[in-house]
Amino acid sequence: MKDYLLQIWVSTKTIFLGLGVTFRHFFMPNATQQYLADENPEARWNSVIVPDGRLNERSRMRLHVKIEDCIGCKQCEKVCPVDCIYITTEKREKDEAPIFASDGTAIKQRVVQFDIDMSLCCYCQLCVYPCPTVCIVMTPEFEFAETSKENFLYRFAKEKPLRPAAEKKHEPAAAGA
Amino acid sequence: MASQRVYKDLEPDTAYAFKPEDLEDDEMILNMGPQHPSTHGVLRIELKTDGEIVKDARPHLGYLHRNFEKHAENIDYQGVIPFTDRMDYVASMANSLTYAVAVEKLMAIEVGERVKSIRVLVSELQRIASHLLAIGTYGLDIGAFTPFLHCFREREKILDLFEWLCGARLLYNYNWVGGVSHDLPDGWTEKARQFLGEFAPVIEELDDLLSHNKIFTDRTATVGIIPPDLAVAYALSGPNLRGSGIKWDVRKEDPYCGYEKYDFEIPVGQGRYGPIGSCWDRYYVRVEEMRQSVRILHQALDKLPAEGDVHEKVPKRIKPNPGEAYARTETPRGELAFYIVSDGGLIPYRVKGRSPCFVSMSLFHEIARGEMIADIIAIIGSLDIVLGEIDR
Amino acid sequence: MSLKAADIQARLEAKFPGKIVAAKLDAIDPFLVVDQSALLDMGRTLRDEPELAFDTLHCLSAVDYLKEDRIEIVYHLSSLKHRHWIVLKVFLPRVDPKIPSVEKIWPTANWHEREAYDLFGVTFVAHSDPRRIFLPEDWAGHPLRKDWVWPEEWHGIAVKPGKQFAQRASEGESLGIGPFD
Amino acid sequence: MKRPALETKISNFLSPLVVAGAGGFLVAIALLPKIAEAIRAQLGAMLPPTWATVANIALGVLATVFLVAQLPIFLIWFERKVAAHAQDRLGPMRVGWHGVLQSFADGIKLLFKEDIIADGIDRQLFRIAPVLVVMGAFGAFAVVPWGPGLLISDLNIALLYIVAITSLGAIGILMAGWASNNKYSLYGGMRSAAQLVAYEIPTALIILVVVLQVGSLSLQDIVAAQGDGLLGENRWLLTRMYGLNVVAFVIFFICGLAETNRNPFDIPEAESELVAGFHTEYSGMRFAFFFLAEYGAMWLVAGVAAILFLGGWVGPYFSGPLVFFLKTLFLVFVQMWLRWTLPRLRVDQLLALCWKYLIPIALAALVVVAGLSVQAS
Repeated sequence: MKDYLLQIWVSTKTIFLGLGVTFRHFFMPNATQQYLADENPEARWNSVIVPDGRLNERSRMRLHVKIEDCIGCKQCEKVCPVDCIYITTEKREKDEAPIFASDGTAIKQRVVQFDIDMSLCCYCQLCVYPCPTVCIVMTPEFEFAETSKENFLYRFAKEKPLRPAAEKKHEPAAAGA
Repeated sequence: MASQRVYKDLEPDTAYAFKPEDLEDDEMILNMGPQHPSTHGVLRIELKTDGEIVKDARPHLGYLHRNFEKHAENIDYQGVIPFTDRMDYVASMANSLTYAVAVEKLMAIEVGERVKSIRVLVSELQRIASHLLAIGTYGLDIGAFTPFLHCFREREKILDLFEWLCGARLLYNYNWVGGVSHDLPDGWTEKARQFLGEFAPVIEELDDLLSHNKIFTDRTATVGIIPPDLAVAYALSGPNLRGSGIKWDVRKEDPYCGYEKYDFEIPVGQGRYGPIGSCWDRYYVRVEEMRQSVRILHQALDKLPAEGDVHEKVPKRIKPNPGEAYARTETPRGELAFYIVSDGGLIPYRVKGRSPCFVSMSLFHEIARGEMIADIIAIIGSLDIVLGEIDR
Repeated sequence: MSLKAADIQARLEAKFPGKIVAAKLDAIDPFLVVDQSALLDMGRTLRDEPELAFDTLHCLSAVDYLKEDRIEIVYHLSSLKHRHWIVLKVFLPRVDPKIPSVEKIWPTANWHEREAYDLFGVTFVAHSDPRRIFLPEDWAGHPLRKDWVWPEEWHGIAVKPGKQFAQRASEGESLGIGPFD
Repeated sequence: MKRPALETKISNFLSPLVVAGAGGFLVAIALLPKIAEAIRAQLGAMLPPTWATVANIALGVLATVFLVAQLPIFLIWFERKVAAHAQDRLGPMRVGWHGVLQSFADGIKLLFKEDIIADGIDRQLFRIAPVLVVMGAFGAFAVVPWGPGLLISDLNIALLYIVAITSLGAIGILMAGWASNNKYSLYGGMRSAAQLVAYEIPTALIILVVVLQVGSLSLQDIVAAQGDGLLGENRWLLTRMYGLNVVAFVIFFICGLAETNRNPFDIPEAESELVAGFHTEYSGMRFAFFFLAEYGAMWLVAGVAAILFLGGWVGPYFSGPLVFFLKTLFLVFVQMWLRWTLPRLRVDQLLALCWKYLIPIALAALVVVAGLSVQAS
C-alpha cells in the first residue's frame, strides 16, 4: 500500500516538475529566428554564440578558382580524396609573352581544362592548402542548388587547347569515390 | 537506359533469417527498418514477435556500407581523414582524432602542448554535442519531443563554435596528423567559456524534464539489462560499458593528448531505478559524462598555452616506415581504434577501424530477447549507435 | 600487475611449446605469431588464467599480404582486470584460408569474424552464423583482398563507377557551367 | 526569389480577414443565445410548427458541423504554436500573421495529394475506416450544449450516447489497422482496441460519480445543477465533495487523453515504434480525416470535462457560450502542454495504469460519493 501511494506521488511530482519546465519555456526568448535571407542575406550568419560577422570567416562551402592565378601545378588534383578536380595543361610556347600570377609566380602552363565536379566534392578543403598561388579557395556561398546534376560540373578554364589533347589517363578511383 | 534494366531477384533467399515455416502459430516476423524512425539510420532488424513480445531479433547491416577500408587503401594518409569523419558523422572530431593519434603513433610524432589542448577542447565539446544528440533522440524514441529540441538548441551552439573554428559544421577534417588544421580564432576561448556557463543549468533542467520523469524511468530502467560479465565478454566500451557498472575509460587507462593532466571522474551506472546495466543507466552515464566534460573543458581552457604553432609538427609528406600501429581513443560512443599497417609507401597498406557501435550492436540480440517492441526502440536508443560507423 | 609482452610470451611458451612461431617484441605494438592449431587452447588459457585474464577481444582484423602470399588474422587482446595488452597473429594461406572461430571464447568475435569472412573470404570453422555481414549474400568476391576486381553489375545494377562528368566533358561532351569571372 | 514575395502578399491580404474572422467568431459565440433565439422566433413566425422545428434542427446541425470542422484547423495551428514555444522555437510563421493560415495551406496540400491505396489491402474497410473515426469524434457534438438550449438534440441519455458513439472511433481505428495490410498498422489497431476496452471502464465509473451527484444523464441538467458558479449551494462539481471530485476530474481527464490517443497514451500511433501506427498507409484527405478526428475528439473530451466538472457555460462573473469556449480551450491547452512534456507509456504500463490505479481509485470514489449522496438525501 505504501509503495502504491509512493508510485502515485512520484509520478505526480515528476510530471509536475516536467510541466513546470515546459511552462517556463513558454515565456523564454526563442532560440530560433525567422529565416529572413530574402530580405537580409547577412542574417544567414547570425549565431547565438559567435559574434556577428565572424561565423563565416573560415567557411568551407562552394569552391572557386581564380583561374588567372593558376599555374597548372596540379597539386590540388593530386590531393583531392574524392578525385573531383580535373586539370589538363599544355606547355606554353617559348615565344609567347610571359605572364605571371598575382603573386609574381611565372605561369609556364596553359590551363585548358580546370573542372571541379561539385557534386562529388566532400568539402574537406585539402585542395586549398597545397596551392602555391592561393588560387583555389572555398567561399562562404552555400546556396547553389541546381536543377540538373550536370550543372555541378564547374568549368573554370578560359583558354582553349591549341593542340589536340594528349591521351590523358584518368583511372577511376579504385574504391568508387 | 536504367528503366530498361531488369532488377531481378534483388532479395536473396538469405534476406530473412527467420523462415515463415519455422514460426509457431502465434508468431510473426516484423521487419523493422531499414526505413524506420527509430533505428537511428538505416539499420534493419528482423524481429520474431509473439504479440508485443519479441522472441528473437536479428540485425541486418550493410545498408550504409561504403567500404571505408578499401577507400583508405587507395588514398594518401592525409586523404583518409575526410573519410574517417564520415564514419561516425555526429562525432567527427573524435574519429579524425583517433586516426591522427594512430598515424602519429606509427610515425612517432609527439605533438605540441597547444595542439594537445586544442584537441582536448574539441573532442570534449564534440562529446557534449554527441551526447546531446544521443540523449535528445533517446527522449524522442521514448516519446518526449521537447527534450530533443532543447538538446539541439545547445548542440547548435557547439556546432557554431566549430564552424567558427574550422568552417564546417559536421564533417570537420580538423585533426590532422601532427596538428590541427586551424588555430583557435580570437575570442573563441571566451565564447567557449560563455557556452559552458550557459550549458551547466541545461543539464539540471534536463534532469527535471526527462531523466527522472516517472514515465521515462519506468520505460527504461528495467529493460535492456546488460550484466557486467556480458558487457566484458562482448567487449563493450564507452558509456555502454560504464552503464554496466565497470569503471573503465581510455582517457584514464591509456591517456592520449595529455588527458592524464585533467581532473575528472568516471561516471558509472548506479542502478538507481532498477538493475544495474539498464537502458536508464546507460542514458544517465551520458548525462553525467556531459557534466564531467564541462569540468575538463574548464580545465583545458585554463591550461591552454598562449603560444604555439598548430602546424609545427605536420609532416610535409606522410610516409611512415613499414610497421603497424593500433591506437584507441575514447570517443563519445566508446573506444574507437584504428589498426594501421604501413608498407613504407605514401598510402596506407591497411586501415581497420574498430568501431564501438559495431561492437555494441553485436550484443543487441542477447538483450532484445523477451522484451517488448517498444523496448526494442529503447534498447537501440540506449546503445547510441550511428550506422555510419557500424557499416563503415 | 600488468604483464609485459615478454612475460606473456614466456608463459605461453611454457604451456604451448613450439606453438609460438615468431614474436616481435620491439614493434610499436608487440605481437606474437601463433600456430593456428593452438589458437583455441591458447585463447582459453589467455582468458581463464587469473594472471593473464585477457577478458576482452578488442579487435579482430584481417590483413591481406599479396606479396608475402598470406593473410594475417590479428587479435588485439586486452585485459580490463590487469590493464595489459597483447597482439596475436595467425598466418593463413591466401587460397582457401581456414581458421577456428574464437567466438566461444570471446563472443564479440562473432561479428568481427563475419566481417573478416565478408571482406577477405576467411572461413571461420565452427562459426555459429557464417554469413556475410555487410555485403549481399550473392556478392562476387571479397573486396578487401588486394587482387579483387570490380564486378560489372549486381542483379542488373551497375556497380563499377562509370565515367565522371569531368572526364566526359574532357572528351568533348558539352556539360557543366562556366567559365566564371 | 519571387515566390516568398507572393506568399507574403497573399498572407498579408488574408491575415486581416482571418483576424477579423476569429474576432467575429468569438463575438458570434458570445451572442449565440441571442442569435439562436432570433432565428427561432423568425422561423416560428414564417413556418408551421413542425417545419420550424425541422429547420431549426437543420440550422443547428449546419452550425455545429461548421464549428467542429473549423475547430481542428485552429487547434492544429494552436498546438503547433504551443509545441514551438515549449521548445524555444517560433513555429509556423510564414503563412499569415504568426502562421495562422498554415493549417489552411496544409489542408489544401492534403486535398491535392495523391490518395494512395496500396496493393493487397481491404479496399472497402480501408475507405470506411476514416469516416467511422470522424463519425465517432464528431457525432458526439450533437448532444454537447454550448449554452442553455444551444444544442442539436437534448437527449436525456446524452452521456450514454457520448460513451457509445466515441467507441465508434476505436472500431474505425481497428478497421484501419486491419485493412492496411501492414504489420505496424495491425499493431496500432490492436493496441487501440486494448486501450479502449480498458479505459472505457474508468470513464464510465467517473461519469457515474457525476450522475450520482446530479441525478441526470442529460448534459443540460448537469450544467443546470452547477448553476451557481464558484460559490453557493449549486456550485461547480469540481469544488464539491471535499476534493473527491478533483480526483474524479483528474481520472476523467487522463482517460480522455487515452481515448483520444494523445501523448502520453498515443501508443496506437506511437511514432517512434510503429512508424505511424494505424494510419501508416493513409495519405491525402483520408489521412486528414484522422487528423480532424483527433482534434475533434480532443475538443470533445475537454468540452465534456468542462461540462461535467467545471460548470459548462456557467462562469463566475458571466455565463454563456464564450465561457464554455474558453474553459474548453484551456483544457485543450492542458492536453497539448502534457503532450509536449511527457514521454510515452509502454502498452503494458498503459494497461497497468488503468487496471491497477485508475479503476480502483474510480471505484473507491464512486463508493464514497454514493455513500455521501445517500447521507445527503
